[in-house]
Amino acid sequence: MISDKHDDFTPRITSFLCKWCSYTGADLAGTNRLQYPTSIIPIQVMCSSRVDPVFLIKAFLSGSDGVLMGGCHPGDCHYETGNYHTRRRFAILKEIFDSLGLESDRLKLSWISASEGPKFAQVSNEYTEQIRKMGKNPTRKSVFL
Amino acid sequence: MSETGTGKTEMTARVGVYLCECGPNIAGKIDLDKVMADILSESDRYRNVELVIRRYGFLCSGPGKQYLEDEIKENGLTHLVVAACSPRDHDSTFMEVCSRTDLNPYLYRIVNIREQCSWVITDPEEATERAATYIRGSISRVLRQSSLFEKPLEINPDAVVIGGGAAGMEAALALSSDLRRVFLVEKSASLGGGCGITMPQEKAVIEDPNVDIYLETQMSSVIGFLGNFEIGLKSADGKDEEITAGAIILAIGSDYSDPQESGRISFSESDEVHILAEAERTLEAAGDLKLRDGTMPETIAVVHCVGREEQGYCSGVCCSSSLKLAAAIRRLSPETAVTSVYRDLCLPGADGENVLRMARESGVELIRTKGTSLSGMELDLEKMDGTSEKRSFDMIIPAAAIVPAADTVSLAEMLRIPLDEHGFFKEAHRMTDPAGTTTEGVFIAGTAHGPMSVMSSMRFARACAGQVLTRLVPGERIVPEVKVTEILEAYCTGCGNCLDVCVYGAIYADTDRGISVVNEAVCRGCGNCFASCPSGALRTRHFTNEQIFREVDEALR
Amino acid sequence: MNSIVMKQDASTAIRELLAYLLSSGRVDAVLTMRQVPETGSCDLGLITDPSGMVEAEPFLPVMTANAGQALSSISMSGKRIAAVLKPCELRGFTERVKREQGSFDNLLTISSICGGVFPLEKVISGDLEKLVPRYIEKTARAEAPRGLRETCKACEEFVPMNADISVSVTEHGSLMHLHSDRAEEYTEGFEGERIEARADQSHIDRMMKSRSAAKGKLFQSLEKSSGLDGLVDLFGKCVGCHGCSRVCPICYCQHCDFESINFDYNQPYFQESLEARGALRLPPDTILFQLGRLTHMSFSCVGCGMCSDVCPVSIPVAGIFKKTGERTAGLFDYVPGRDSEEPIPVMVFKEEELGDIG
Amino acid sequence: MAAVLPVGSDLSGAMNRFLKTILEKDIVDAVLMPMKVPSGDSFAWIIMSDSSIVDDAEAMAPVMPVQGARALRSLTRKGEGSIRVLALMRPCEIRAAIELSKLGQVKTENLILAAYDCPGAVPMDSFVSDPSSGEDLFRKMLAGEDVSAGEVKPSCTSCVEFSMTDADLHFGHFGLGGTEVLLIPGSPKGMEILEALELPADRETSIWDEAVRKRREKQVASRDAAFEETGENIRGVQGMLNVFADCISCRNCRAACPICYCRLCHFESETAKQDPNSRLDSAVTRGGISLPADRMLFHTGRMTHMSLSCVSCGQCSDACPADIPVAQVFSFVADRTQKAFEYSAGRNDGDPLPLRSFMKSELSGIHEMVSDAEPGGHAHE
Repeated sequence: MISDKHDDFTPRITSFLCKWCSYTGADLAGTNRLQYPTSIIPIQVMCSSRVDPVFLIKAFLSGSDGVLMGGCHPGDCHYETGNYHTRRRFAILKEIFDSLGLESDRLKLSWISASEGPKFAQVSNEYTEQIRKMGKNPTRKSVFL
Repeated sequence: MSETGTGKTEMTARVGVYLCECGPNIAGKIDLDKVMADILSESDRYRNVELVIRRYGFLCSGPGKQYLEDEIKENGLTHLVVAACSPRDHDSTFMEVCSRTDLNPYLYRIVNIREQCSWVITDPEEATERAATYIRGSISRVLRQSSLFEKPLEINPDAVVIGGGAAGMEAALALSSDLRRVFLVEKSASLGGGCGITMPQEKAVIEDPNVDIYLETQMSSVIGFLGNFEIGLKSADGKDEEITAGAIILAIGSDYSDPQESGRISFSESDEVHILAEAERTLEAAGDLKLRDGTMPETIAVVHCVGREEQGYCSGVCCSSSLKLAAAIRRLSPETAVTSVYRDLCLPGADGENVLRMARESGVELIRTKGTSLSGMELDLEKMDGTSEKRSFDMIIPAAAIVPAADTVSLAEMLRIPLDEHGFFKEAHRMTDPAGTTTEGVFIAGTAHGPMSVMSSMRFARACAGQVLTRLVPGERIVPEVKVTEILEAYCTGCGNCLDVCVYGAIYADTDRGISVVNEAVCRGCGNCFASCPSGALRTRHFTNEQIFREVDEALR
Repeated sequence: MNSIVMKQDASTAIRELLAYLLSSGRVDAVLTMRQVPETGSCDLGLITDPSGMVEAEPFLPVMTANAGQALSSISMSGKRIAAVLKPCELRGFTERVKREQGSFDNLLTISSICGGVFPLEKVISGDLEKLVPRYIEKTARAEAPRGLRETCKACEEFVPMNADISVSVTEHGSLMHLHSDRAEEYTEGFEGERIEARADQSHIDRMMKSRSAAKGKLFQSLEKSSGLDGLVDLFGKCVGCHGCSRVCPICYCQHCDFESINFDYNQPYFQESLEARGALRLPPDTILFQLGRLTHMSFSCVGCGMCSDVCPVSIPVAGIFKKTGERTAGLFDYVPGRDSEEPIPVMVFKEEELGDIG
Repeated sequence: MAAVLPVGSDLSGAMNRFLKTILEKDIVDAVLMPMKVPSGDSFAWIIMSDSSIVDDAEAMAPVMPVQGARALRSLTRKGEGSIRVLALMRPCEIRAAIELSKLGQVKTENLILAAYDCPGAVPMDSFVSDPSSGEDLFRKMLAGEDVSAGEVKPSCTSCVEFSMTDADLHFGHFGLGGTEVLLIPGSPKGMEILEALELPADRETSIWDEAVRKRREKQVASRDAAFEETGENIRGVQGMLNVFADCISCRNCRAACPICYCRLCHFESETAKQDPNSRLDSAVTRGGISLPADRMLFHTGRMTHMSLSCVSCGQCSDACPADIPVAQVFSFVADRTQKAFEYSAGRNDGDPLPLRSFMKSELSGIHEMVSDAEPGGHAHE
């Protein structure tokens, strides 16, 4: 298991999860008792398209080591096309981060359906590991933000 | 209410936090007492808030619900947080409990400390810590929730069926009852639609006292939503009429592609070229196929797959009907030689092979070609062996492709529903809601949905009817979503972002006031519009920025 | 394309055209830069009386406000207006039209190959007298005048994209190019030889060369502002006046979400954040505002440079937004203000795109 | 009477040490003071609970990039936390904070407002363009040396509220030759601080009083001169138009103003926007109008909204990209409107905001005041 309590750094990954897919997928991971780290902090939203990129920025600047956004696979949005908009907004945000030299890897968009409990656990584990490698988000300590 | 130094009165909240042990499922992993202690120890972080925090065995059990109900009443709780399982399991259960008290169900939150905590986090200490964080998040979020009130709407159980073909009539019959009128609206002068044969339903529909048939009539306007549509009808003689209904079923059927569309087929008015559907109808009516001069044709060619390449799809049903027709002609006038010219035979289903056998047995000549072209009455057949042969026939019957009916586009715009890549009505979700559309209360039956057999058309018709029967029960009322979006007019610039991203057409532009307006009865509360508004002029109830920000703040303490 | 040869200098010619449009009743009002002879102060004038044309300075290299923004609401009056706009103003306006904040219906747009404008402080300090004459001769030679706005030096969109009438001034004379039926119709009967001609491409190429070079330099210079520290360095002195968004032609909100209650400090989170960091800046969310604004409008940024001009602490806002904007718009091959029919990238989507995301 | 804070080499440093001490001794939980920004060409308000950070801060900053009251507002608008914060600011910032507290924007219960003898501030634009000489200039100003008026924020050269305000604690240094600072308690809160530090307030303050009085005389004179000049300049509509001729309606003045606390300025809201057609009609009647329109409406309207609370801090001028003397005009008008109600913005004397109260007996001569008024003239004299 990845999350090791002796490791002094457990990342904090704010995770905006679509009620219809990723959140349910997370539940399924639970029902199957698939273990994943405490780093994942789920916040349920009705649709990934509800997540204003500013949410991600706010989480990032408030010291979230990673920000995960979980939505339905393209084409399967419970609200028809919401996640296509999500995808564009996210692409733009990443581009902004890159062009400003900010760590855009601290932002992650993942398509996890309601049936993909294992995928949710896997994404959580891998992303946590990736973030742990990146270290703490410097915004945690930054004063002049 | 409490007096403050300033002499102003401030709200005081009494937040109840109840932790469910769920047997060993939660209590076995999470140290609930520690969680309670942790949270109580910081109760001063909330201004003017009193916390009541308890644990209980199974809150979802009968006694558990009773306990919760009593607690809410006795402690005069203004907000409730239940830390238990996934909202998918028992959110509604505890909302139900709230509604038995004075506490508005939307001033309650469930925290998922089972599926997404005790079950997935191995280390008890971490799980305990995490549970506390989740609960804190929900406390600060619930404090920013506001009462929402469901407004049940009277519904109109009647249904409008657009299109009097096989699907339309089937749907009408399935729906009509003494408690529900059905308005069957047919554009042409007669029922029956495009399926070459007379349907047994036709008589039944005409005789059904609960079905009002409008011939030579079209839908000219529609406003409203599931349970309450106002539909404008326009008849051929220009008469306008308005009817009201709770649901709309689109069974407008389809058209056939023009055989000459493909360059490979050309003929003139005078030539004896009749598309499959016509031929079927004539045969059905007259019992035989005569030439225009009244004589019987000696040779007939049925040409399959006409227009398939242009349309980019196989209509799936024409091979079978072509062969059936060919066989029928042979049966009715054995002296006529019938040739079926095909490229690939598409005969799906258990019955497919029988159709082919019948055709063979009835002496239909089957010719497979790589391609066929027609000029006048002469077919140019590219044989499989590469050779080609020109043959003339007395009558040619091209099986044209099934294409969307002419009205499809205008109706789609009127009802704000999308079309698929081929121009047929698009279903709401190909898996979960194949008969519904993005506009609640509007359903699609038959070939309006895409090429399909008469049998499938009727199955879809019944599927639609089923939807209506379950959604619009006479005498019952429907509760529209209350977690919908509202617009803060003072901030709205009417830029139209929200209109563009809303697939439900729930937002309208009030050009007069230069702002956008939400039709709450249609809004599903996805919040996409919200994220599209840079002015913060929209607010999705129960998922406001403030609520979400507070939850994030707590998570990141 | 059909063009009108301008005998006198471009300003005079356009002044006459505008006067003609007014007196012939083809338009009800004219929007153009003005300069008050006495005080020398400049502003955007909405002129309805032909005699008012004497003060008009259609091509004054000054931008007191992005005219696209100023034109926004009056363009929806239903009255016919002729507007002289710099290319970035026209693009800004076009972006606003996409957001229902303006309309081309009753508008005749006149623009020109733009040599750039001088920063506001140069205008205020009254240096224009000396600057403008040199500006005119240099731009006629496709050379870059000194002292322009940083974003103007680096602007590669100096050729109007969707104007009804565009003006080109080169060594080979000055031309009025008529791009639309409306242009033909409105200029009908206006004095001047009609010829078949396009703007001198070599002139444009030479301009483009220096612009591209300057842009490279500008973006290079912004590299040091990269990363969190770089960003803090850049925006650290931001005073949070949000002037940049108020003068931005794209920021059309009457209420900026970043000034809403959602972004106020909340107890006790502020205290915890303070404990975590040992110190905190007040007012908060300086960087959040800048990043947030980028997500809202960068892909529509027309690089007009107003934001830098009004920044009380001289932060090169415009450069950063232009640099980032080119990338966010580039994701969707979107060119802000190119065409009012081109949908805003965040309002539409393609099912087959961005496969690598998520 | 006051307590004494010995000064070693530099004044500002001594005050830093003082603030560090009260943090270390947990007399307050946090202090709010200016700190140089990483780029080194400006200062920002930093609230600090970690005393080690105080060393990097600057008790008295040469510039005023953000009006301190705005910082306090952002901190306490939604109610203050449980921690006690000492804010060290310029007198005009303290006064603005007191105005905002009357408007419910700043909660002062857990705040200790500290001020110091303010020698004025360096204009933002000149400091940003050359920080080091800006700092030299400010050092001179602190030392009481003469600096040319042009180098200082105009509003500071005519500021008469540069010293003792209604702060809880005041750092007096004028006239003391930079050898010591007087800690003058202005309220029980201030007193508590001194007691907690066991600093007896036993020093009498006549030398300092005298120095302040002298400086005030000088300032009053230059203020009257400034008012005279401004009064002339803005005479009549044409006067206003001339003064604001270069206004580009960026509204930076409103945004920088500590008193303008609205989220959505009325003059930027839909309600204030003129219908496009009537806008064109007015253009037709005038032969032409200037865009963006309604500049006069905005400036005069803003006066009606905030001049009664204007503290003449000069932030508006500093933020103006067109170098319009907004501050001079506004403090000229504010002086008049406040006098009309015998109100002095930023005083903690329990006076209610004039527009939230009235006296039956007041303003009897109001009709004459209006009818006698000549454009920009001195109506009530």
